Amino acid sequence: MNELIQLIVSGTATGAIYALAALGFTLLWQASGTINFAQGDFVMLPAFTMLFCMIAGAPLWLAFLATCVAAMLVLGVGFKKVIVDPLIRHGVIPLVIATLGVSMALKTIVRAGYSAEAHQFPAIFPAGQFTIAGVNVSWADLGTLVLAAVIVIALQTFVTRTLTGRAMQAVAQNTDAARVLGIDAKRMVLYTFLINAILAVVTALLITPTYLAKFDMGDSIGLKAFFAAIIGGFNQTRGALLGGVLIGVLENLVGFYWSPAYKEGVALMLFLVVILWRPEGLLGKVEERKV
Amino acid sequence: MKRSTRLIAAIGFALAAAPVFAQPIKIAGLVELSGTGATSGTNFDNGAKLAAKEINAAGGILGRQIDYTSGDTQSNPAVSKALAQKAIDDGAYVVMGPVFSGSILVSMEETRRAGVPNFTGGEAASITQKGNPYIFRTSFTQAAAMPKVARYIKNGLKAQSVDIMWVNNDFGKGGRDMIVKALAAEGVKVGADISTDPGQVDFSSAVLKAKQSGGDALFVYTNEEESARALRELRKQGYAKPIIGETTLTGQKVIELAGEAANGAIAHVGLTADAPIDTVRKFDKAFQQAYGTRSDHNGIKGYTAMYFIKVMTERIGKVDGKAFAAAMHGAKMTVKDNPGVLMDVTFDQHGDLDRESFLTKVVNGKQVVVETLPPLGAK
Amino acid sequence: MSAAGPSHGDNAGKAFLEVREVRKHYGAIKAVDGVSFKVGPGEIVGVIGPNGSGKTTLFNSILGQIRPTSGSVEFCGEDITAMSPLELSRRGVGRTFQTLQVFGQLPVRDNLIVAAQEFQGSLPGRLFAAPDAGLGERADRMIELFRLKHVAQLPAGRLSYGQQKLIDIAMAFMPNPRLVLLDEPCAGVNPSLVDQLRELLVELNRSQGGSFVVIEHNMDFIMKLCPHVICMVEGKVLSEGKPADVQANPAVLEAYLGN
Amino acid sequence: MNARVHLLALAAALAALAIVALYLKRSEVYLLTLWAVYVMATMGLNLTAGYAGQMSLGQAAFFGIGAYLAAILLKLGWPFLAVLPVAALVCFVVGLALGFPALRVQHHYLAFATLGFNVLVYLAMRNEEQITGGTFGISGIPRPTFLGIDLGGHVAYWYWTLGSLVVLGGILWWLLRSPWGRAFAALRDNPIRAESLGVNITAYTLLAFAIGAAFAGVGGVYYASLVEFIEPGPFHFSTSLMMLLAVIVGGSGKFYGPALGTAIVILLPEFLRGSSTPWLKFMQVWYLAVFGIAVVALMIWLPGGLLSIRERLDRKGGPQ
Repeated sequence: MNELIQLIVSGTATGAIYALAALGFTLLWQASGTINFAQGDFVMLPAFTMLFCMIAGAPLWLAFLATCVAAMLVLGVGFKKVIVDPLIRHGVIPLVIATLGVSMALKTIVRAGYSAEAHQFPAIFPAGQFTIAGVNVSWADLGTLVLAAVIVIALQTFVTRTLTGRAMQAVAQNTDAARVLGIDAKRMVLYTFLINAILAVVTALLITPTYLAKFDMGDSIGLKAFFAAIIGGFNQTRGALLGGVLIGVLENLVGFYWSPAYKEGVALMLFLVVILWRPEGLLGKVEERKV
Repeated sequence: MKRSTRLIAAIGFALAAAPVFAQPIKIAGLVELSGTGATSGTNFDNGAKLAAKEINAAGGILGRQIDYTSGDTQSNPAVSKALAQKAIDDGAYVVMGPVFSGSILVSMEETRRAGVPNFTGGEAASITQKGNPYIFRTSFTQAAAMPKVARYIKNGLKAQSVDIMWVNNDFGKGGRDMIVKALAAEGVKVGADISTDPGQVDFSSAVLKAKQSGGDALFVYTNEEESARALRELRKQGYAKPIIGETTLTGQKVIELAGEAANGAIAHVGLTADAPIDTVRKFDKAFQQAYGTRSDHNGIKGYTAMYFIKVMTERIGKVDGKAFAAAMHGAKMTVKDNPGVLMDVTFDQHGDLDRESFLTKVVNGKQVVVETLPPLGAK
Repeated sequence: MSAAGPSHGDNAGKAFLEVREVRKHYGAIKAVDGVSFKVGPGEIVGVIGPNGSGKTTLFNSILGQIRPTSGSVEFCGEDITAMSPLELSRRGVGRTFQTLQVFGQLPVRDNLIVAAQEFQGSLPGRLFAAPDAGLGERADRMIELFRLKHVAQLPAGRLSYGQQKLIDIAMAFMPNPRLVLLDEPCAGVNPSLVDQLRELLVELNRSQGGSFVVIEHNMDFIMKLCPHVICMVEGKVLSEGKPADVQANPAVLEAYLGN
Repeated sequence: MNARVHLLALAAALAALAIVALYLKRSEVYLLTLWAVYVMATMGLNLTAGYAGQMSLGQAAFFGIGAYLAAILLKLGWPFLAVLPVAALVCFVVGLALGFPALRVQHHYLAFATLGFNVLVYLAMRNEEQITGGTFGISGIPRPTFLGIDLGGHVAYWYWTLGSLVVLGGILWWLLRSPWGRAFAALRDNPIRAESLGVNITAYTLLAFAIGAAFAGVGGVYYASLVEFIEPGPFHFSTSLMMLLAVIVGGSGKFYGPALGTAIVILLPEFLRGSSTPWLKFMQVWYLAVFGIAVVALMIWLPGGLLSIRERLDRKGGPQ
């Protein structure tokens, strides 16, 4: 029984990281119809940026802040202006293909320009664990959970309580109507890209200590983010959270009780079950067919 | 002999040799510069390059320079095969690599067909069991290494049962099969048998499984990055029993990636830059100077293989692949005569090699050799 | 099923559409709120009404594009409510869309052929059929009728808006439908071509014998084309009858002006 | 281009490909054959994605299924020509089966479903050791004989593959000219309109998907016999991505698009590898970065792929 709880706790922590990446994913989709195949590489790039800052002598917190700024410029504004804006009018597919290209380019740039090897990344939480009611919980898992929760709550507060946040929501739900109401839709979409960039940096901060900084570290996280988003419901922010945590926990359970060999397939199997049973995702809303 | 005749002979020799001087010896590297084998391949390649540079600086082989070119197999067997064909088309004298067993198993068919000697970094037992007369190892096979590990687990650690965590690729699966056999021979029980994925990042359930199983020790047999991640997770979950590995576990890259968590890990290694041997120390220094990092065992494989080529070619006195391969079987090379081979080594009829090996332990973020084990054939 | 296909004129006499109390509500918004009307065989019915009065939503509800909240639609004595567009097409119900809907990368002639080929033979049979599925002549006649001959081999997406609109309409008539619902056929068409388009529709009505329901804002067009007109306002039928009568109805006038 | 010029050009190109093999080195012929084998798979993907507009990210899985079937059956002594229809049929049926759940969701989810399918197939190849040989793969796959001619030699196998590619191309050409081809295009250009005109979009989506899969399965058979060894690596989903990019870069929905795109993806990097010119050497390392950026640029300026450049120029100068 204790091991079950332990698996669920550590699975939730891993899932929370998936959820953060998936969250950015759904935000982009809602606001601009962008499916970003480079989402995983958007986590990899900040990991290396932080690494460079630290090699240059900056402490982790400074490296993190500097990377946030850089990410907002490159992965937020740059990505939107250079790739999304010119392509979005062609429809979803060309943009998906372009992000595939971006993913390939980013990986190669890091690999050829810096290193093909994995690099160590400092952990932000102490090693070791504590025991509570017979269940061992590691400090890292607890820290990850708390930090992810703080980010999600902060984001939720921003979206529901502030004027800008509500305007962003309005744009996500109905761009035309929002425009009629005098909301600067373009600016709101840009904000979404900025938030996605910051989420990517936070994900990198949490995940790189275990994944290690490597040019292809984004492949796995990107894929999980996809499936988390779809499982939860592409058009629902809460869906991404649920999807991420579900995948994290189930992966752990499958890895332990069945076979670690099929652990990587968990997200997919969950996805297949969900789309057969509820094509709109667990928390998703049915979208009317548009003519 | 009169002075004049000697002079004429010398000039004559020089003239005759001149075109040969101009013709470098082509040696082709098929190495994993990208993909899952990037760390191994890059090290192997760097080792080979370093040796080629040294040999060339010292006058080359039989007076001819080495022209070493390496191609990236992308850790992909089909590409390895293509590169092997290309190397043969380009007239390579010897082919080096690939390191990954899955790749070498494909590409060695090409070198065999063409009769080109092929050194590999692969450790899977099956490589030399196919009766290929052109394939030679640069390190121990798993079949040779695992019994040493099993013996240590039984006698050194006094463990009754051991859990096994291995990576599910040709390397890990091969090693797992060998250690299970070797442990059975020693009468040690195998507890949890935990397979993990190449490139796996999350080891929490794997480690928990090992913890629950309650074996006296854990044998970890995965590639470098995965070893580091496993060690980190073991530390995170507070695993307190001995952790043993073979070759990779206490490697330079693993220590660098795992940091603190690597402390205390024990491994049997066939080759290590930390070996308490003068030639190895010299190599270690030269490698660091050239590349800024320390070499792992794959770097030593590439380095020594290049010297094997030099030694054997000079021994047969000509650049002839078939004669080279024939002479390699049963060959013995000593450090005394050829410091470049780093350690005394003998090759058997299958192309497997034998030499001393080491028991190492990570202490304060450094690999320390705690014991030198004699060659298997020297018992 | 495919052998039945749409009618080919012979059973046109039975074509009959009855819409009963159709409603489509989006939460509190009542886009269509209890609309009923009938279309007789060979009849042309016009639907007018200010923007947002629910005309297109009504069309989509009849045509299975969206599921009506309540009400029923009957065609030739069969209940076709919420039937998929595919099933409807097989019963001889065709349509055009308010926005342009052609197959942009296909040549014009192929646009027309594809519009009717699925009613020829079976699905596997079509793999082995002649490339034009035996519809080449028919397509050429339609191209002739719509005066598209000079562009017949060009990809439809590269033509002008008006030309694409004509292709769109021609496609709807390719399979000889028993009933066609046209959503704003004149929108975006050069005013000089409007009369020509009307004549075309009259000609098609005469030669094919199908019934039409036409949504249109161009009053002149609808008054001349349709013997029977329905005026919708705020999801309800406000007035119905001969064009002149509907036009003269003060409530209709008010609805338009008040908007 | 009228039909006769087209046929002549095609014949000339094929003749050139056939003759050049006599003068090329062994490794170069191997690469050419590898190219032809991949073209078989990308040709099928072009039907699915280019002609019918259904984005599939699982082509490598079908390629792999074909290859593993071939490896197992050929080693059992089946004749090559008997393996081909089996591989095609199995992939066709699996394609249909996978299409059903994917169709329940909105169009672009098909991409994710196929991607996930690829991950699962890859895991199965690696873990179901009794059948697939696990990570050790299957070696010693024989090459076929045809009418008593041994096709084991590299040039003979190249002719065999090239000939088969031409036959497959012919089948695809005929398929595209049939009413099915037109229905696929209608499905791609405007599924809603197509449905209202009686086009059974469910059936055609599944068909486009399954036929594309069958082509990949056939390609896989040739692959297994070419490399004579298979293991799961080449059937990873990253291969699917490369295949899709090859189709799109070459020109999706263009008959020769996959041939060109696959050449860029498979042959060009090898050409660079062999070069010693400094800037080309630079490209060896940075190839995928340049390729990735080129894909983005292509999507922005030439979304129809390289082979659409003529149309694009026409349009700029044309009436519209």
